[in-house]
Amino acid sequence: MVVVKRLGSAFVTLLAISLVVFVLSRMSGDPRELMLSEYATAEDYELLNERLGLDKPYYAQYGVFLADAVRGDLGESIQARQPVLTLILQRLPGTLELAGSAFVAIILASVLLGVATAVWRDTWVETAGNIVAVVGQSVPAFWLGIVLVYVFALTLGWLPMAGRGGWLYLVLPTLTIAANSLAALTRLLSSAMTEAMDAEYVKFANVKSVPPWRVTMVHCLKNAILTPFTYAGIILGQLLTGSIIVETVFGWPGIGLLALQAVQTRDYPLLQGVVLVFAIIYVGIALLVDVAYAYLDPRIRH
Amino acid sequence: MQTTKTAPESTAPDLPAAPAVSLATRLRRALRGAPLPAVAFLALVLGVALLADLIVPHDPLTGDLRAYSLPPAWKAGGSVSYFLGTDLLGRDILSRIIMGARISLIVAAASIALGGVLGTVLGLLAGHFGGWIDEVIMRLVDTQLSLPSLLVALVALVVFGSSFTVLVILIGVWLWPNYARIVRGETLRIRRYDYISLARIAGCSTWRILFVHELPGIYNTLIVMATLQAGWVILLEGSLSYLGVGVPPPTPSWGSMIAEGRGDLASAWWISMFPGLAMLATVLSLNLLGDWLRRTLDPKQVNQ
Amino acid sequence: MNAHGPSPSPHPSARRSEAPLLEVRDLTVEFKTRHGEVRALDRVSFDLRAGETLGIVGESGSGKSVTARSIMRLLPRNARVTGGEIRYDGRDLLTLSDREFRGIRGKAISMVLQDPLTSLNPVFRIGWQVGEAVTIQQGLRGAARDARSVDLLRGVNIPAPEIRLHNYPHEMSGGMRQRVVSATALAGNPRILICDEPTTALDATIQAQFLNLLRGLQEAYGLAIIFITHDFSVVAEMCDRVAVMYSGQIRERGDVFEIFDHPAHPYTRALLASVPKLGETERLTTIPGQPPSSANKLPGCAFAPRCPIADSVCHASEPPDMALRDDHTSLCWRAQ
Amino acid sequence: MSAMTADVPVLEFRNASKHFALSRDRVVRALDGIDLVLEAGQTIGVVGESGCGKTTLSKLALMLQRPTGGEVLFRDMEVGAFGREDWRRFRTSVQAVFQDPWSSLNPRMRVIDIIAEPLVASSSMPRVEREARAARLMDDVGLPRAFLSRFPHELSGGQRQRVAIARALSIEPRLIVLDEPVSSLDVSIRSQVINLLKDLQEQRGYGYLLIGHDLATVAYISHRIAVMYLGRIVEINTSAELISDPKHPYTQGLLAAHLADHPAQRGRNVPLGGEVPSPLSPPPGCHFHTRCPKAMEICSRVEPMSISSGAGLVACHLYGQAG
Repeated sequence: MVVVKRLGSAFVTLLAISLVVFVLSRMSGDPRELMLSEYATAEDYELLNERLGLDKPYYAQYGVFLADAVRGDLGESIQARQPVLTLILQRLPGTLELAGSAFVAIILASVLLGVATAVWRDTWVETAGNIVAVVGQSVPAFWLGIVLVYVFALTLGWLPMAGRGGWLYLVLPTLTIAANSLAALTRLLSSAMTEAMDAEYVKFANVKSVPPWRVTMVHCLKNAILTPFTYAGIILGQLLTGSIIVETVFGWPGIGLLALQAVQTRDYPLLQGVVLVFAIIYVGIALLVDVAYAYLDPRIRH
Repeated sequence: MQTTKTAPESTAPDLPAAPAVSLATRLRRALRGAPLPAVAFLALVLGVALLADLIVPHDPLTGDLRAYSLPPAWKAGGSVSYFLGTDLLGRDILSRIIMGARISLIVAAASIALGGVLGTVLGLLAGHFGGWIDEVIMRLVDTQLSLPSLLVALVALVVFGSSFTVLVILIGVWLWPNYARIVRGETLRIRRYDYISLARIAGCSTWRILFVHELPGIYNTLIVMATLQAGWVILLEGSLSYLGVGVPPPTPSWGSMIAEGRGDLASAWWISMFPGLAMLATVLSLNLLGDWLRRTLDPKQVNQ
Repeated sequence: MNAHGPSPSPHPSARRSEAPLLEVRDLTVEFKTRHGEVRALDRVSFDLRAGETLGIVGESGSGKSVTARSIMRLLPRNARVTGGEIRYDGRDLLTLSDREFRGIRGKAISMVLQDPLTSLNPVFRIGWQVGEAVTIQQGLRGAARDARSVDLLRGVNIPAPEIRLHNYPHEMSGGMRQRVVSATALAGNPRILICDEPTTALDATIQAQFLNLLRGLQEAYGLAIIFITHDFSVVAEMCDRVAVMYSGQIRERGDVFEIFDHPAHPYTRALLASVPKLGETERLTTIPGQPPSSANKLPGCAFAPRCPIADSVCHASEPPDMALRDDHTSLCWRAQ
Repeated sequence: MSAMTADVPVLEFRNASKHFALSRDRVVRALDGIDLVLEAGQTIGVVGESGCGKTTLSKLALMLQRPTGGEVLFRDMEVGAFGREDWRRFRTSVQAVFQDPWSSLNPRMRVIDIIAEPLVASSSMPRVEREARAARLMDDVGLPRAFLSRFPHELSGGQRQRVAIARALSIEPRLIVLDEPVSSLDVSIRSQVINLLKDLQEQRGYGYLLIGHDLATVAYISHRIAVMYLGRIVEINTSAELISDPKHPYTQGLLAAHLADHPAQRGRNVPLGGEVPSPLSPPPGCHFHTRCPKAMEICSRVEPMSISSGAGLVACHLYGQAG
């Protein structure tokens, strides 16, 4: 029941996004200006008009746009003269690699930090964890990237400065993209853990003489993980959009960089495609998270 | 129970009014545990931003080409006149940071005012009336939250051209769903209190219930949110400016300053470094202040 | 309603002659608050004998729950035991390490908390939670553990226990949940069960059922029970002896009949007279004023500001514990 | 004050029902066919366990919710026919005091504004007069006038409940709905509030609709008691008769669940077995038959009618034949 309802709303969201994308692209002016050279004739314009379907009313154009998108035809890039989908698929692995490694890093580090700060409340561990979290939340990612490059690549020469390659290339971009979300998730988990550790069921677990590590890592963590879990979708989304900035800083060949190039060259079909692909990934993740949450929390399973 | 309430509940003795407390004591009590360095730094940033025109040592927009790429004063070759050095066009970095502070704060204040008012009103209505009004508003919120916002903003800024107004509207529209969601949740929480039912029983109008009983209950939440979001908006404006679609040049913005220095990191690290530090310190202070406000104004504590 | 507790450990009859099972002496607990150190328990002393039920009565803030929780080491982080002894089986429990204490908790002394909704973990099945106690307390695993869990649930009269094991707490009613909590608390065959207001969240008929069940369990397991409550009628129904608490101190202690028939402390007397009795219509006695705040302690007896018979001595200095008949003591200058 | 004819009840429930639809096929029957008359100057107590519908009953009495069946009448007038003036009259005739004094006072208002709010909302009394009235009300409920400028968090639970009572009195209502007014208070404070409520009624002739779960407290305050089970009134009678001679097996069960007042009485009663079934799927016939020790074959089929018994009414097949 929940799943069906969620699927429906995901579908509506995607429709809404496609509409936003379509409207924005039509508001951007006459796409023919960008596609044709200065020397094009009026006939060329007419021809293109027909080919792009611009002579039809807007709703029909939107219908065509949707139907094409469903078939995987996102149009052709103005700059590269290649199908948009091909360009995106080329760059997708790069972004997924980065987002994936960042996601793993975020989950591991935030669980570690969140649990540690809650367990060692009122000690230096909590203070240190809080400092890491609040600084991580406040640092501008693009600037952090630059500082990391300056320190670890330019000054110390330990890590490569830019580009994609082995795992060494991943370290700095991962750190950069993870910083903000890591901090946010740590804080959430820390307060959820703190709350769980003060709950009555923890006292009752103590009555049963459950060993302390088990109280923390089983009884509390399974409850505490539910709150931040709802944010996992948002964080994955942030990682995707964060990739635009981080890929720019590190010259990382992913969709983010592609998007920025499309912005700079005003390559609308490409931009449209990128936004749509991002949106699909976004909505898909949100859906997965919701379903998983419903599975994890017995109280909302019905 | 004693064990769940750490502080014993305030039991007023049957005495006339509480003893008079001096203003200084009240202030000291109110500020207990406040992050004073953060507050002081924010006051400094605010003062500098207000007086920017009067205190900049150099013209932030036009540079002295003879003095390009000067290192900060304490480095070899630095000049005391250009305390934090100059950029590639010979513009004084300190002066540009000062002007940038003004831009950051104005963008933050304006867009939060826009998004905050919009979100608060819609959230209040959704929470108070429920039903289809709630349904429609919350669908809008969900849809917008599942948009890849940064990308949409990029597209919109390209389409409409970047200007200060477009930037503020865009960020404001970006923010409202957060406010709407939280205000709705808070309104629903407050509506469960008996004093709302009792207000209806007393014959209060809907208007009075909304604005006398429900809205004041969420002021604290709004203050905390606005503080925390101010930091976030500054980061956001920085990102957009860094990507070249934020505040249009030549107006100095911290984000675009960082971007300008990116290519010359090896030779002139200070061009990117100092605006970034300014940004970090400002956002950090806002976050510390917001956390403290959250702890002291926590509505749960107000109500218990 | 009889409890079929599996393998009830037989405790010999002689209820009153034995040495006390649990001796609490001068237990003092302090809370660190924004207003400084607050004394939540002040030299609390009582005994618990095998097989008997001791009621600890008091209003919120009187320290009755703190007493229970300090015996079980469940005090909040800002609380500290600053003095006294808790002797069980000749050992002072306060000197045990946490690891040693885990050998006592659940096995020798167990507890049922106030709210059955929050004392069960919402994200684990009932079977998991009962089974965990069985594994820890008795080392059983697999099928043996499940069988024992079913026995325990059956022992608290839960219908169809095999099916109930697969439920989550939110799928059960409050009364059923409190039975699950009790079954879990009994997994280690404890000799002492502390009940911290276990029926406050329950409806009247469910409360009556639960108290009945508890009596059955007491017979079957030979339990000694400490019953924490604010309700004198629960005391009348359940307890052999009573301790009345007010602002962190035991004001009066004695046999339940003695307390109901000859209450010596003015607080006890007033409290008993202020509760409406079924079918009676005469005007209720009131206790003027408010329960005290432990933050600002005045000299003298803490009840003096509300006491109808307080005199200058009461306001000036703290009363001693006056021994009256037999077991009956009262912390009052003017106890009769 | 407008003159009110003594024989017209303030409020009357006529076969009133309240059903909540959770989804298409899941309906909670919170109230089912309630007949109840609330007279000015009288106290009716309503007892029952959680889920019996007593809170919904209070919401209907306060017109916070409308019945889905039957009618609720205010001085012989149906709510649907209310004009603006009728609403004003209703709001100045019926007030409420709720269980939780933390929740019933707006933490951001001072005591004086809390007490005077009903006057602000439904009368045009000048400010000075309002504040003088608030001060007099403080005397009436036994609070020092100095508390008028305080905020709720500066008061204890008992004091807050007195403020809530003063607020309810501010417009001199005819009927006050008391929804568990003492159950969240400390034991030593309860009797203060109970006595205050009784004194006020004696002096001013307020009518009370008292919702409660503790039979002894409800019986102590009320003239008549209605016993509810799963949305229906199963028995209604004068307090004295209901306590001394309960007719309905559920009333008998509730009395049996009442704990001893003295240790000599302990263990005298066999408690009722089972639990209240879900109001989503109440048992057919008499809702109580699943727990009733005296259930007969007819009970699971036919819903019993209310028939008079002594000074009251009882809905039970045991008394059907006797007529």
